[in-house]
Amino acid sequence: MWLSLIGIAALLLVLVVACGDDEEGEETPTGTPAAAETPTGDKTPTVAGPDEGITDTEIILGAHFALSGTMGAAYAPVLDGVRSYFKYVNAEEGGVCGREIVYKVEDDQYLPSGAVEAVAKLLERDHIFAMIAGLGTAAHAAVWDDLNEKGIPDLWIMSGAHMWAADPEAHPWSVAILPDYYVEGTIIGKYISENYAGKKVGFFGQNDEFGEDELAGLKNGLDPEKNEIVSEQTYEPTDVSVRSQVINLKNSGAEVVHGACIPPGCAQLIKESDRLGWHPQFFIGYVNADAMMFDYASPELMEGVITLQGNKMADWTDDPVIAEHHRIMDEYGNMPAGNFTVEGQLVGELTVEALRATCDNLTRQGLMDAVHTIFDDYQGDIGIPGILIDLSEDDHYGVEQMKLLIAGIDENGKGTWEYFGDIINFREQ
Amino acid sequence: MRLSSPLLLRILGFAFLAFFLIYWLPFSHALPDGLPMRFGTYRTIQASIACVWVLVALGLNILTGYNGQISLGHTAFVATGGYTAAILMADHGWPFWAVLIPAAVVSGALGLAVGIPALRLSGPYLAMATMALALAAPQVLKKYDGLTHGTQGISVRGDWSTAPGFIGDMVTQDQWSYFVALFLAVVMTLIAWNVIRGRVGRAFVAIRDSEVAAASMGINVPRYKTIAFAISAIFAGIAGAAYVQIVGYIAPESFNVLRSINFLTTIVVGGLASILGSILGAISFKMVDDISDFLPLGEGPMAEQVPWALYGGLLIVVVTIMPYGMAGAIRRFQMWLAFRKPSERRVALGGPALGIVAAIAVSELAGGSLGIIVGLVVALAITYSLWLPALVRGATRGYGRWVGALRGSRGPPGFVTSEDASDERSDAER
Amino acid sequence: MLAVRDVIAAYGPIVALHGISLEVQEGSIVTVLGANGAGKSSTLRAISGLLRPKEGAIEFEGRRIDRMSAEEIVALGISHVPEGRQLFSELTVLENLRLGAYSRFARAHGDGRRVHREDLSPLGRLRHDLFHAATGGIRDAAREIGQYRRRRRDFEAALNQVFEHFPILAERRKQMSGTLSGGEQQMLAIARGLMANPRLLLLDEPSMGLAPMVTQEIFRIIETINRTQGMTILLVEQNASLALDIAHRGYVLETGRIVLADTSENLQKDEAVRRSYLGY
Amino acid sequence: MDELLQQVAAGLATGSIYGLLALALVLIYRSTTVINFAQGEMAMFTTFVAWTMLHWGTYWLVFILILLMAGGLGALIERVVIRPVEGAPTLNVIIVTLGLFAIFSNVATIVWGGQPQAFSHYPINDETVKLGAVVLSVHDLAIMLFAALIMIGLYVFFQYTPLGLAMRATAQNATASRLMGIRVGRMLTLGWALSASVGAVAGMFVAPIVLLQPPMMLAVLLYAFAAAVLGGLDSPFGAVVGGLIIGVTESLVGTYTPKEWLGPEMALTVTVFIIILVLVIRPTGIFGKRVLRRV
Repeated sequence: MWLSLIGIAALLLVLVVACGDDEEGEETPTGTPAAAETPTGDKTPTVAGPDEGITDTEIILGAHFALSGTMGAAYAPVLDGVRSYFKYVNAEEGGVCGREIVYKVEDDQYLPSGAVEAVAKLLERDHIFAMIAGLGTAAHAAVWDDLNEKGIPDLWIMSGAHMWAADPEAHPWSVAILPDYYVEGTIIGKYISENYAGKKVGFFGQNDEFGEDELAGLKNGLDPEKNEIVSEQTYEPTDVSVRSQVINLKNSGAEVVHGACIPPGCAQLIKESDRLGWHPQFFIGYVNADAMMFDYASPELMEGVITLQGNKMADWTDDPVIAEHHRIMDEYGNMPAGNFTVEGQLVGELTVEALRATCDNLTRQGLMDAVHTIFDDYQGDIGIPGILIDLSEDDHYGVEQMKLLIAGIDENGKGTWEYFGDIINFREQ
Repeated sequence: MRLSSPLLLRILGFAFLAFFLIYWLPFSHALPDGLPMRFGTYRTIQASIACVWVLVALGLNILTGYNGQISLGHTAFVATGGYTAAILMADHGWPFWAVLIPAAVVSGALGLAVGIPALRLSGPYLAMATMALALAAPQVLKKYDGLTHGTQGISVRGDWSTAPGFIGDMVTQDQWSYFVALFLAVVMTLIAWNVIRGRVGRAFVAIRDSEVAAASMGINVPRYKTIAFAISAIFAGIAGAAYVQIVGYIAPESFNVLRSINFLTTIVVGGLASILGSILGAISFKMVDDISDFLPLGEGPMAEQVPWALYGGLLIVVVTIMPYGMAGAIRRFQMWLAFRKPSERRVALGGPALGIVAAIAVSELAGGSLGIIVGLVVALAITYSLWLPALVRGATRGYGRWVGALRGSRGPPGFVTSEDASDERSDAER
Repeated sequence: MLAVRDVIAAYGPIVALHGISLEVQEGSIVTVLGANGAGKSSTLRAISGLLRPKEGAIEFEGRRIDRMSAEEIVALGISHVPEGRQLFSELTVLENLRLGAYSRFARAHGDGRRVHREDLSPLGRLRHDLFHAATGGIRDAAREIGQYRRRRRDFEAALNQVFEHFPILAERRKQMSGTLSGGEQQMLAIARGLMANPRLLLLDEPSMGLAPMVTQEIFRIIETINRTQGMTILLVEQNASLALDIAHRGYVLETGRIVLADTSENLQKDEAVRRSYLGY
Repeated sequence: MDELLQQVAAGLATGSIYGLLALALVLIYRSTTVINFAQGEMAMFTTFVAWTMLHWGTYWLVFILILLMAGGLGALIERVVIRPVEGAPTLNVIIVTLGLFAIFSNVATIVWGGQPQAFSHYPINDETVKLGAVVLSVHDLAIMLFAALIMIGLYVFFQYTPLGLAMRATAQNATASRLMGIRVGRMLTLGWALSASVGAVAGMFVAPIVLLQPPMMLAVLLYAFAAAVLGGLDSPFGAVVGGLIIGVTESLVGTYTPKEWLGPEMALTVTVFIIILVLVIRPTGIFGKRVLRRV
């Protein structure tokens, strides 16, 4: 028995060694103790010390991200886009405010508990200044209260759930970047009622908050006089086949279908309906606005499918910004350029812009103030002209404007996404 | 009373453990500057979650290790306990201490309900049936969202979960959660101990070894098998409540089937039918997260995959060279020790104990991680000089098995088993 | 034909055989007598390769077999009918018999071409191991297919011969072997052993758990097989009087050692044997 | 009626995928009584290799090469990592397969990245066949054909060939098998090799449907496990039938149960509970052998 105890003790000692870098952190002069190190940090939400995460040479930023686990690796390109852009800024623009950007990313395996651990590690060990692009709805939901209580800027949340920016007063430190799924559903609903009045609508959605928000939005956007939802089908992201759902959609007589699905699911939706010889008008969520879709389902099948996006497409290599993005990814990145890496660069650019505006007052509050002030109808390089980002104290939605995209085929038989119609403002929905 | 050296060591061990768990681990920031404290919030949270896994592993080990019933559905029980706790706390304003009993009861009731059909199943059939629970749990939680808040999840923050009164002024929320989890882990370990040592535990083991023989001894086999499920689920339910207290949020995605399967890995690696094994398995499983800290992997997008690939390899090696888990390896070492001369034994045990004390002392005096490393090196040097022959023998033995297996059909499976088993048994008899 | 010399064998730390020596002449029935746990079964296991001797030598027709695997030994012509019969209870009688004949065909491709791993250089061994790992199953399969026709003919012949000895098995050929009576199971076990067309048959307690009438029937058949086919038989038995009746020679084992060795007539007359094993 | 037929056909098409991988699981279970949790990941891995090879080879050539390579991989795995734990408790072997799971899924992500890939160059995909109201693609028919062929092939192999008989014998009684001259180790290796090959077929057919990505076989594996258990773990026939039952059940539950409290969201849940119900009535699956218990 006592031997067992010593065994446990020895094991725990390994833990001691495992956190060797804690001391390194403590040895680095970090100025005044920060909120994370205040004993009663939970009782009174103290504003962070000005220097936490900022040294003479570095600005330390962090993120929790699903890097391993079953679903994780699919989103890695976003992260690689952010990271490559920061590397590029450090190497070619001399960093920000005379400091290098250090971007620390901790794996959360897409789990809430993993995110809690990851954030604790980032705050305490890496002494991050701000959270940039934390990924995943459930994972981020477990940590954002904590970040807000501690006063850590929680910028560009990588999830389109409705809640992030719904109440900026309750969560003043959290800023969303991805368009709201609910709003997306609304926009598509309105578009359907305007252009496909009288047609029956089918809904195909992932069985989680993504599908749920989109469906609620769709119902909100559809004009009940003009269109009726005849079938609501859900699928699990892990489903092997969605044919059963597609048959039900077809049999319901739907003529227009909105798919709240991620690329593999959407590709199946489109392929299966083709097999059934059924070709309704498809709308799919903006996560699918990527050239990869033409690989997943052929350009011929994709033709006419409508989605939304606000960024320049990764295959517009004639555009100087995208050409530059390809160069950045080639030189600093580990992954090929795609729309996910473009999104990553957008996040990187916004971060750098905000930090530049904060140089005189490099504090967390200062960063938030900058975020609230400089992004006033801001036109970024990445967004297509007219797509403006607007943030303020009481508006924490990042990208709120998008344009419709329709899939077409170019003269080489390759699939392309073409923007059409007016810019749609999410805020007005 | 004369203090014999093993007793002294035992007291020292307990004292160290208590010091480590109660003072060293959580209180890094609550104390004045200058004291060399090693741990902070991150380790505290990690340790808290390790406590939760310890709770689950204890329960699963009672079911699988002691009663021989396999379960791949324990996340369903954890989720049941967690959701019961979260709903009562967030929607009905119950304090944490009050939700423990309902969490245990609801989860235990589900365990009972599962235990009855499980009576007819065994082996992979039972594994499948229980896995079905883990598969179904997220769907059920999402579908009936009136109670469970559906895909939104439940956020549990506020007065229900914070420390009462004056304690709240002394510790942070994370530390408080840790003490709660630690307390639960300790209490439930003692309860598990009692269950196993008692009449019920003996019945479990008898049923595992032979249902027919157990029945002929007058043991009500169906009753005890169902009880095992219920007890196991109670442990998982309490773990779920502790999880909610620590993470402050629960959602259908909080647990998945893979996590369920990992629980099984935990207890096999730790040691089946061993309380110590459950604890070791859960802690070491938590430590896998730290593999990446030790490896110079850089920042490549795939850097995170390397540790998990290594983890897979490690799993294979550990299970191969330690067929009875970490607890079994320790037992083996104890056997080995029993045949040493007393002087050697003292060094072999005193070495690590001394090293640990030295490590604490040096680090307190000198500060920094240097002290701990020096202390550990001393301890390891003294100890390994004695363990070395045994280690080498163990390692080559493992290698021999590998070579023998590679060679082809020389090592007949049936026979290697019985030979090895008898080897193992005779070790135990000594 | 078979010579066992000073064999020491152990299960882990428990030594079962403390230096056994015995000989079996071609065409004879030799019996090994002894109480439970004397090491009778272990002796047979050592011969058939299931228990590897720690020391000593076992020779079969002048060739060392104590380092060979069980599969190689059965291919040489030693068939072991194990204690407790060890039938494939969920297979039919016929399938059990087919399995009994399995080794005949393993033998066909002979030892001549087989490379002995131990003879190779370390590098050669590694290559050999890897090659086996990669191709073993495929080669076996190819061989099976190649020799199908001849196998079939040989098998039919062996089957007819076995059914002559055990006509009841012919009736029950489609039945699951687990559903046979104890005596029939024992017959099947022996028949399965015979299907390998062995030169030496090792029988481990054929009388175990059987009614006296059945036992006598089985012993009668054993004797017939020996007489008509000239089959060499090494018989381990607790029922000493029956065994000595049919055997030419006998050994008496006690706690892993041979304490007596003589012809069966002499053993039947021996005072100690009569007292301990024959009961009169 | 048409709707019912369509749903049943959809369920059969999906179910035969489960059945295919379930066949692979059954092959290993029969010889070692172990559920190989790495089965799906091995299939995923070989499919990625096939995808790489497709850049320079024709589909059917690659298909055959991959079957052979998968067989080699299975044999190698059995020899190198499974054999050393041969005599250990079953749970240990299962943990080893979980270790393999982690290795394959993470190595595949490292080598090929986590992004889904289109499994193109695929010759039997787009055509459809109409049977009344039911539409099936050539791909579906190919899966069903392969599932049936492999099932029948395995049945013939186990029932009528000496090697198959030897494998069955090995699974029942290893010691007695050695006494028959069967190289037990080789039978186990062969079992793993066959199983990996069958798994590879499943992988090749799943990839065009769900896109080629490291987690693609995870759900298939769980369904296949359920299918194998439902059919009875030692029966190849049961594996395929189990897969079909699960596929059809899921389709029908998603379509015909009341949307308010069940519906497609609960299809998986209802299906697994039906499986549990079947198991409670027949504890070793529909076609599984009753275990004879001796004291």
